[in-house]
Amino acid sequence: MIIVTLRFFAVLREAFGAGIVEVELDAGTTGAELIELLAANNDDFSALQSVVRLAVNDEYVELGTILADKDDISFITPVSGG
Amino acid sequence: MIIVTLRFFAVLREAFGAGIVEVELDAGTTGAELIELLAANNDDFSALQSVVRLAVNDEYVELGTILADKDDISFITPVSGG
Amino acid sequence: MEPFWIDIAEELPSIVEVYSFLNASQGGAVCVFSGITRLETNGRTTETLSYDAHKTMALKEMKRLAEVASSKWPVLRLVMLHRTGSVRVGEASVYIGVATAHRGPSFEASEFLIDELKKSVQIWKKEGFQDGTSEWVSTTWSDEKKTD
Amino acid sequence: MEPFWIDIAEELPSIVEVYSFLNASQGGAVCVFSGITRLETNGRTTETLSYDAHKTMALKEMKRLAEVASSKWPVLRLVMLHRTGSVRVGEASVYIGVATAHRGPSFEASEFLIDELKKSVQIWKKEGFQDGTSEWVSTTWSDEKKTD
Repeated sequence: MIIVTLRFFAVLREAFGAGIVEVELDAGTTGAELIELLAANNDDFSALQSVVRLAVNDEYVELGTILADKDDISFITPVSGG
Repeated sequence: MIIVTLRFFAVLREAFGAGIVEVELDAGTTGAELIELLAANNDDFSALQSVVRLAVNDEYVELGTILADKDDISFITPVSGG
Repeated sequence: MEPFWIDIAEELPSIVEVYSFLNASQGGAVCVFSGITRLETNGRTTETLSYDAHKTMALKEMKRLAEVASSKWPVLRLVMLHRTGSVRVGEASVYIGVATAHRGPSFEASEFLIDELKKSVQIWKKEGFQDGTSEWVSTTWSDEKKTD
Repeated sequence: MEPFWIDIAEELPSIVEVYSFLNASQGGAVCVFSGITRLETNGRTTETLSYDAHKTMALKEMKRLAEVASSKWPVLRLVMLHRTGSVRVGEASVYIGVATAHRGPSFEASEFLIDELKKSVQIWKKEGFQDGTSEWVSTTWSDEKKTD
């Protein structure tokens, strides 16, 4: 098992009711698998699943990336600042 | 004879040593004739004669305009504000 | 002195500080864009905009955009400052400012920076309407130029 | 309230006043251009710029330009403020600001106004160099876009 930190912002922060969550994942879990897991449990996240980008330790990564223990994972929806 | 007010700015103000001058002109004098008159007596004005625009009572006029008593005449060189 | 002043914070610095920083370039031209909470959007009356940010990623992306702008235009000084939290109608949420020697590039670089900020910087906006409702502004990752 | 604030005076209002006026539009976008006395021009070191104006004609022309800008873009509020007299390095001689609902027009209208001001508004600039010499900037009536 690995332990990773999930960071949510804006609409996703509200969807999960928290900005930072620690979760345990099976070793070898990919970004895409993590997204599927979250989407299966949260309708709001599911609605945005197709546009969410994943960042690990503040760098965008491909969804196929295999997650590692202690990864800091951010879920980035389309931005709307300014 | 008519009496008119001449207004000079920037390089022309310095050329004539004054911003406002009252002069007597023959009735029927045109803008172009006034410019010739000034150019004949002032080298700095002469050098700018070809680019000077004339305004009477704050409105640009054609050089052929016949000047009238009490006209307020401005000599406008190419601008450089900002 | 560092020619970029980039920050995300609960409060914006005063506009006087922004201009002090930019004018110290001793260049000839300063263009500052500020995004203001607008009263009316699509016929609805806004009371406040609230901003959330992924601060570390957003700051990194803003620095990257500043570097891109500096490579495209002869930037002397540059500010990119964004608020988080609640911004009432008529208040600024963002200052984008560029000092250059000549005026054209100050406009071009400022417009580039706000356009790009809206496309890629990890900040999100929630509209709070006077009728009591609120919603996160829905956007896409499209690179199309947005209009607000 | 009059949406244009146009003036020529020995002193510019504070930048805070400029923004108070523009932000009161409750639009979404404010673009402010300021022309600053530049330290270096063509390799010479400037100490001060001095401005002379035909104030009545210049104000009338600035109002005309404001009307033109308002006919081309959906301007909510607009400032055109120009100093006369001596303006030291790093100080502003002119503020051009436009508030609009969306950002594109605020940039376009501001750039239009400063471009046109430099072509037609009856104001003149004298450069005072650090070597003690000074000269009125020589320009033409050309409509070519000037670069400074």
